[in-house]
Amino acid sequence: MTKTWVTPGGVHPPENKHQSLTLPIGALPIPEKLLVPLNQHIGAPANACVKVGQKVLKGQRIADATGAVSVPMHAPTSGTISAIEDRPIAHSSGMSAPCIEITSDGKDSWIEHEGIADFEHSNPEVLTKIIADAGIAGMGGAGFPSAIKLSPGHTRPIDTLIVNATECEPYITADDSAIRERAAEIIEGIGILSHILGNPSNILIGIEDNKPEAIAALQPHVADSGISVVSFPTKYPSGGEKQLIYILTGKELPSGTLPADVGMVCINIGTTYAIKRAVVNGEPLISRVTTMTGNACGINRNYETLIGTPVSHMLAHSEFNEAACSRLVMGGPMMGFSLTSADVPVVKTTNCILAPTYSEIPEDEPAQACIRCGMCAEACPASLLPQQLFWYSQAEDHDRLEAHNLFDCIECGACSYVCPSNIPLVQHYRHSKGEILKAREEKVKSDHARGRFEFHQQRMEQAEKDKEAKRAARREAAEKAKASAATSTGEGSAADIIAAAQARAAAKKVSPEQQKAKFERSIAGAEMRVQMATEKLAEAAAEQSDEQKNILTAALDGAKQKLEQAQARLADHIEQHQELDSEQVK
Amino acid sequence: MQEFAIILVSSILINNYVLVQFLGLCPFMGVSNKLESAIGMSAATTFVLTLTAMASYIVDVFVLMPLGLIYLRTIAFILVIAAVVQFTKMFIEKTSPLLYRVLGVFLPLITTNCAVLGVALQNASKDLNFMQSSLYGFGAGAGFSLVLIFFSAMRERLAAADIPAPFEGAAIAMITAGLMSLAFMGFGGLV
Amino acid sequence: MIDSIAQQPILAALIALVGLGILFGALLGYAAEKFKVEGDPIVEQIDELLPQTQCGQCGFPGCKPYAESIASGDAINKCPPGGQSTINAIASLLDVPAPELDAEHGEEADLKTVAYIREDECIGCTKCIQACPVDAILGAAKLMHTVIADECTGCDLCVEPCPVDCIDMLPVKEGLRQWHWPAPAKTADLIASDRAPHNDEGRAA
Amino acid sequence: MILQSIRFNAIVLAVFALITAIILASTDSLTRDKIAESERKAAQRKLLEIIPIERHNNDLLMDVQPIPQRFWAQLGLKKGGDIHIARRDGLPIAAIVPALTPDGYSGNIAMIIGINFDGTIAGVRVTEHRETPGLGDKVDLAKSDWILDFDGKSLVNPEQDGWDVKKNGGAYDQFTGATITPRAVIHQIAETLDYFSQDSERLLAQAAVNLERTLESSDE
Amino acid sequence: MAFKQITSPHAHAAQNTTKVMQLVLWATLPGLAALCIQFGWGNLINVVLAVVTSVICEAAIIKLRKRPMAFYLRDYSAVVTAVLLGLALPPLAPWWVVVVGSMFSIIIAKQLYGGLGYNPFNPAMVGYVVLLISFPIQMTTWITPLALLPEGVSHPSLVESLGIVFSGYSPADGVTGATPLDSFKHSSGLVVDQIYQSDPLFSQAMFAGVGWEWVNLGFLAGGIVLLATGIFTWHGPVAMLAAIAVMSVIFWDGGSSQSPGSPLMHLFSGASMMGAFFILTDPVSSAVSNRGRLIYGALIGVLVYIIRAWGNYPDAVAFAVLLANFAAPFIDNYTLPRTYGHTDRRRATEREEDA
Amino acid sequence: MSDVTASEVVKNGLWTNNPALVQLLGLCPLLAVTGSVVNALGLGIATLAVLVGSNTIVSLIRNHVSDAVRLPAFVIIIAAFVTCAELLMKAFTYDLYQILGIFIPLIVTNCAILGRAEAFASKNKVGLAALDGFMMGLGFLAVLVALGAIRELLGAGTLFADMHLLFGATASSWVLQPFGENYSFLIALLPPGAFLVTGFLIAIKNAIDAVNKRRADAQRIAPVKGAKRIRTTGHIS
Ligand SMILES: Cc1cc2nc3c(=O)[nH]c(=O)nc-3n(C[C@H](O)[C@H](O)[C@H](O)COP(=O)(O)O)c2cc1C
Ligand SMILES: Cc1cc2nc3c(=O)[nH]c(=O)nc-3n(C[C@H](O)[C@H](O)[C@H](O)COP(=O)(O)O)c2cc1C
Ligand SMILES: Cc1cc2nc3c(=O)[nH]c(=O)nc-3n(C[C@H](O)[C@H](O)[C@H](O)COP(=O)(O)O)c2cc1C
Ligand SMILES: Cc1cc2nc3c(=O)[nH]c(=O)nc-3n(C[C@H](O)[C@H](O)[C@H](O)CO)c2cc1C
Ligand code: SF4
Ligand code: SF4
Ligand code: SF4
Ligand code: SF4
Ligand code: FES
Repeated sequence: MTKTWVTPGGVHPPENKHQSLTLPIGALPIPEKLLVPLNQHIGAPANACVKVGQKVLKGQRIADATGAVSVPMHAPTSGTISAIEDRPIAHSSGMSAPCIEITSDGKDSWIEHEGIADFEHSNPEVLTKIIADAGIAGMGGAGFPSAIKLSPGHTRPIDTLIVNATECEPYITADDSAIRERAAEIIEGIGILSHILGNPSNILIGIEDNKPEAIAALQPHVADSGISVVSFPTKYPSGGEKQLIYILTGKELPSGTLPADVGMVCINIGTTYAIKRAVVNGEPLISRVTTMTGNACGINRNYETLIGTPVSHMLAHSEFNEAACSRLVMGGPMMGFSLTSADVPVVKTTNCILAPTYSEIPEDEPAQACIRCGMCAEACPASLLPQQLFWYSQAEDHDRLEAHNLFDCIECGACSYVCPSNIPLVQHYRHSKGEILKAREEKVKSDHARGRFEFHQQRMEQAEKDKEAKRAARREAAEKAKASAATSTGEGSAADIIAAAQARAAAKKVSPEQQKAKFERSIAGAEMRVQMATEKLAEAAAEQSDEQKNILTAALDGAKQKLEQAQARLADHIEQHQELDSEQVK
Repeated sequence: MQEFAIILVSSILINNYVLVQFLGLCPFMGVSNKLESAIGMSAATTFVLTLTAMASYIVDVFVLMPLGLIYLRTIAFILVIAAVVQFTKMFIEKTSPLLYRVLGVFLPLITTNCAVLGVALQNASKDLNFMQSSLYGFGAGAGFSLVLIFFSAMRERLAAADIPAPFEGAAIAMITAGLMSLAFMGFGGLV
Repeated sequence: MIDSIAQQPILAALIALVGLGILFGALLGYAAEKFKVEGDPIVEQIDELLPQTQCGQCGFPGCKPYAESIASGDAINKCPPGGQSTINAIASLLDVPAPELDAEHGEEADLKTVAYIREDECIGCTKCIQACPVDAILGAAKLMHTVIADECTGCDLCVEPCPVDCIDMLPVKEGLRQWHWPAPAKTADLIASDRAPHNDEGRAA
Repeated sequence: MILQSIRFNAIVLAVFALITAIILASTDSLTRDKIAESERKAAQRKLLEIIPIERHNNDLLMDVQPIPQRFWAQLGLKKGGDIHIARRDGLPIAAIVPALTPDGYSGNIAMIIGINFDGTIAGVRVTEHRETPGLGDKVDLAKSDWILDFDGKSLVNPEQDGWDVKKNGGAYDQFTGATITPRAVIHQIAETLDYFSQDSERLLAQAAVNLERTLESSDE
Repeated sequence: MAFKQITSPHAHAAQNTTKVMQLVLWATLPGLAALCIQFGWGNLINVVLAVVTSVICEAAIIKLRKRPMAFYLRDYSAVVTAVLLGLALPPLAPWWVVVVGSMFSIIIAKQLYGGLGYNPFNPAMVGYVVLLISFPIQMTTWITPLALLPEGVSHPSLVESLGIVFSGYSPADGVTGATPLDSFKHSSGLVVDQIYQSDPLFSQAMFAGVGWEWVNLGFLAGGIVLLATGIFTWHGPVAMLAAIAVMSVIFWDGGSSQSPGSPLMHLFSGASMMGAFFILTDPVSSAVSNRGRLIYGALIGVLVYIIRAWGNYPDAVAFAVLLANFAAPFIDNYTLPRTYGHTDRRRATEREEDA
Repeated sequence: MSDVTASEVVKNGLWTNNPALVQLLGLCPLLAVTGSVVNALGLGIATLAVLVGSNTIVSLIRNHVSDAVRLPAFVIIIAAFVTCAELLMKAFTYDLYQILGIFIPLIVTNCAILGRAEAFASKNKVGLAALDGFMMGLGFLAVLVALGAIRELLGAGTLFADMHLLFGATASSWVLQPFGENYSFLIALLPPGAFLVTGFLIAIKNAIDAVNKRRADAQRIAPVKGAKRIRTTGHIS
């Protein structure tokens, strides 16, 4: 029995895990159409590398990773690309984002692939590359690209590998059933990880004590492998990365740091399975275990689900009763988000589809006033004061929110769960976090705008001064001319007029040097614009917004033209003057 | 020793200048929106109060009384207060620019804080000695600070309350102050 | 000496008050010279809070001048782009009650907008470039112009000068990255009727 | 520069001070007598309530004798005090004795007790107290007539045991809900009467001396 | 297929505010029963009268504010306030005393701040203190406990009680008397043992004061039930009772004539237990964090003792609670718990320096 | 500032910018001495007199003092007036003086007075300044008396008691006692009552203002939105 530590707070919602564990992991028929969102996780969206109408094979790469924090996408089955366009995706906002639609050909034929059987002798970097190319993103939570977690360059060596098999959310049994049926492969995956990380001294599989079968399934495989299976009392949210680290090691992750900073890596147990498949079998991540549960479904069980399977397809094969369903949740009842449409596809982080009835999860009661009873503070695993956060969130007092460590809230929902007044606390926090981040962003922007405005003002002032100087020069010239005209001729109005006109012309005629300087200035200006536009364009390219790119390309062209023009004019000018000069010399 | 303790308890709690004697209410209402400013105001007021209590004692005993000019107390004390405030301002500015940035804006306000003049006048009419006068001054300041700081913390909390429209702002602040002074009545009879 | 003065009430009063007056006047005179008021840091702080849209809706040529005006006592409710949140922030900074936005200066927009030039209509007259306070428009005479969306503050100062009306203020598209949860509805607004929403078990049947 | 500023400002303020001083000093000299008169009247009023102007013809405020220190404790006085003597045509008829009881509900109750030289009470007034409004403050004449019950009473009327509230078997009413305040007052009055019985002769003697002295000084 | 967009978490515990309030109401029953047994029908009448007035006031204000009435009335908070006020008032107080107190509680102390959850001061205690200050006679007329009634006299029957409350008859002789704390306070000059012997309130008691000890035990029992059901944490009540005990031990003074009384007497007299478990636990107006509640409770305990021992008021729970309410927001600013991942506790006024 | 009209000054003082209810100045006497109408009236009249006097003089000398000594000079002027008032009250209404006690000299620090001197009198002509002083004083007096009346009525059940302190012996009979002899509701007379009643007065004023505003809004044509915009980038050629 390894020592475990106890986190503060936490709640014990009814587990409801037995329903989906009666049957083994099943498989669904291949849906007619699969929808692979390019934006599956926190990082940058992937970049489609196929065209509409193109035929693809199962496991074929259909989108490339862009930028550092990004993973590629693969075709979950063989078929034809039937669309690349915006579709509603699995996101709390219910918004649409670019997706690749594949119309299945029903053959499900694999692209050629090959794994490395003896990974022990491979270079960790090669393995990491394989994991990256297999499109593996964390399957336990935020969907962070796993390869990055594993890649070297950590500030300190990794001495602890934590495998997260907690699955503390009610209803979800994806990890549990995967362990029961695939323990050997999972352990092999952990072996790969251990190899990549340079054999960390501690390898811990953290699992709640409500999964005795899973623990039993793991035990035979970990015997003298250096891996310990640590079980601890069931409590939500033990599975949170920070909480799990504390439970298993007694160390807290300092606020604002990553596990890697304290020499740890925490990875979901489903992810280890995917890593094994990728390295040993050469299969990219195109399917995952997803729990289909809730009383609005006649069949509750786990499925090996292809990424891109529309939720409606899963429901259709689970005796779904829409009328009875109070809400459709992707994820568990504590952290999952509601889906506004059943057409959204399963993604790499989808561990559960929950379709509860009204009696299971009734509609939310309207919130009553917070009575500051403190039940939320008792439940908070991060030792925050949720009621104060809520209060200041209502008052929109951002300073106080930050002083109360709003950003250490892991949004676990334990506080809302216990709140007797039914206050949607987590939504308040999410809103406030969003507002604060937005305000920070706007602050940066407005500082930038201030700089630009000040620069603009300076420029205008300078221009005004130049103009004023010019005007003064002109006036002077005119006066001089007048004076000379008056003294020289004295009579004869025609002569006067001519002289005045000449003087004006002389005044207007800027000296060649001035003229040249002006041209040079405009060239410098144009050059600056070109440079600016180029930079913007590069940035936009990185961010993949086509519309903006088009605009900017046009702008760049314009700026370039202007530059050319200016240069041409300068050249003309110089030529002329050389002519003039030579004439004068003559 | 006990006498000093009694003076302090009496001036801070039982005869609290703000809630019981009704002195210094304008800054109490005006500078209690933010805890930070309340703390600054408190520090500045306590300092000035103590100093004025001392200075006005000196003026009273060594100038006004011998000359038989008791009726000039008001005008003499107000001059003393203005001078002390000015002096404090200069002094702080010179010695601690940081403190000056915090307290500076509050200093001029103190001139018209009637608690300051009130303490000077009360001390004079009570025939206290120098030590007692200074203690009363300090106690008055401490009492003022105590309620001002607590009050501002409370007002900050009220910022998110669902107060009926006509009562928002000054009205609810008054009512809160009323309930506070209700609570302070509990100290009656302590000494 | 003191006694003899005390005998003369008027004289005594004169001496006491004039003495204090001189002392005090001297002190203040000294202070007035010694501690002249320097630059006002409050202006910077106010300017920090203003949105820097530089749109001139407040009646001042830019945010900084308005900040200066506020520091010297102007109303704080004249900046529509900043809206109520900016007013609140300034009110909190200055410790004054927060007024509502003065409608004479415009209304707070729900959506942030940026300028967009319909390029095929643009005749390249450069007027918009001159109008833009933050140099966010690119282009050259007789050539098509374009707005760098990232730089545009949405002040819409370029719209009016355009002779061919080819500039639109388009709302900034909110993407997944910008989206965040809205604040939950207030209960008082939520329940229109006296009855709380029922638990519709019936629908399950 | 600094000197100039100092001088200028000093002069301005001094001018102000000058003008105000003149105005104030003249107002003061105009109102001084009137104020003194008012103050005197106010101070006299309580005394006059006990021994009305018809009964005496001396200046109560001026005709005082200090209380000997050995009686301070009995009268509850910490710093001693003065007894005012009322006379009619030079003859002492009554004394007004200050007394204080610490046994009030909330702290000290100060009073003055007028005692005729025959040992009966001429009148009692509470001058200072902090008793609960609505309860104990009925000892104040402004709130209730209770205090008038003592007029004409003496150490023998009622008897010794009678100097208590009815609840404790005495002769005087308590107030509804408040026994402590009246009890304290009653006890202190009894104490004061007791003191007077011990000290009245000395007072009379001293009064005669005082009278002589004043006559002498007025003769001069 | 379209579904609602609802924020997580989707599951909720069964607890709700209405149930919390109802539980508090149930928990007052032992105390109420003890009061009725010891002092007759008076408190029951108080409670009923206060509840009726409070609910009417609450409904009227909600109506004025054009808010949904049933929704707000359903939270039972006005009833809790009323019941606690009714329990605190002296039995057989005239009806208008109860009505004025309830109106003050609900309208001024609660609804002016926006109703449930927003009031910075404990409404029931505001009502109580206003009454105590305004009507000292009515508020200090207590009933003699059952055991001390003179031979042949009993507490008025329900009908008689109603008559007393509504038409102002005065109770029969011997039925009113002082409370132990009151009695103790005014037996100056006697050493404690003498008081215990001479005053039947103490001499016939088991350990604190006749009748009152039962009432306090009643509230203690109810309070322990609430503690066990997790309605509040132990911090506030324990801190308060401990502070009272410590203070009375320190100043026990060997039972001399200066002694303000024994710890047992202070813990089981007056409103000590009711205060500890029902009043200072009012979540709305107390400090929020556990550490804050420790300070808050201790502050109340100390203040109760100080005012009892040296102040004007024999029982000081109401004042102490209001004073601590006043300090609570300030306490809150400095008693934040240490958040996961931070080495230090933060102050609420701290600004982000590096942001 | 010089563009204010006399009618605006009147309205400002009495309602819109009432020193007690809106500016929250002069609170100490406002709360401390309003236990009865007579006290309120006494202090209110004294304050009014001082306000008119100081505003007038300040306005007269406004161009002759330097910035450095402006405040102290004003303070001296105010203090002089207050001392005069104090001496006069002492001489002629001694009992009232005793009751109002320290609050007479404290008129000096009544923020409303210095506030008006600073904000108005030092910037306006004598006539207007005097009017402003009068109106502000009247506004203050009105609130004082209203508070005094409410508190006296609620607390002691009387109205116009002890008026002889101010108006001589005949006034003793003015007292009204609508609730009968034994009525008392002490809280209204004690400090908490002062705060609470003031709070309610402010709320009532707010409510009236809100109704007026709604009515005015319904009638007025909305101002041109964004009418006051200017160009930040100068002329466009
Ligand atoms: C913005 C962001 C950046 C991250 N950067 C790293 C990183 O550089 N190295 C790393 O090992 N993990 C990194 N992580 C992964 C986290 O350590 C964590 O495992 C991941 O967020 C999953 O968290 P969850 O599912 O508990 O929410 C990052 C996560 C986020 C959200
Ligand atoms: C409240 C909360 C509960 C979580 N519960 C689990 C869990 O039960 N199992 C799990 O694997 N990850 C859970 N996570 C996500 C983990 O924090 C962490 O992101 C994940 O284990 C990292 O592994 P991955 O990168 O392979 O997904 C939870 C996160 C939060 C915030
Ligand atoms: C708030 C309060 C104020 C009191 N004020 C007084 C008071 O001023 N005078 C007094 O004699 N008793 C006062 N009492 C004491 C009680 O009324 C006490 O019960 C009574 O004096 C005891 O007398 P009894 O023998 O008539 O019951 C006060 C009690 C309380 C609670
Ligand atoms: C444990 C507990 C104690 C309470 N104590 C009080 C109390 O002392 N006084 C009161 O008015 N309301 C009390 N309430 C009810 C409720 O919190 C009160 O009405 C709110 O203060 C009104 O906003 C209590 C509620 C609970 C749950
Ligand atoms: S649990 Fe709910 S009602 Fe209780 S303090 Fe927390 S937010 Fe408020
Ligand atoms: S959601 Fe945040 S505040 Fe609420 S319990 Fe979880 S960590 Fe704590
Ligand atoms: S209205 Fe606001 S954003 Fe526009 S210029 Fe003025 S301060 Fe800046
Ligand atoms: S003002 Fe209009 S037409 Fe002129 S350059 Fe700008 S966009 Fe083109
Ligand atoms: S009148 Fe303003 S502080 Fe007292």
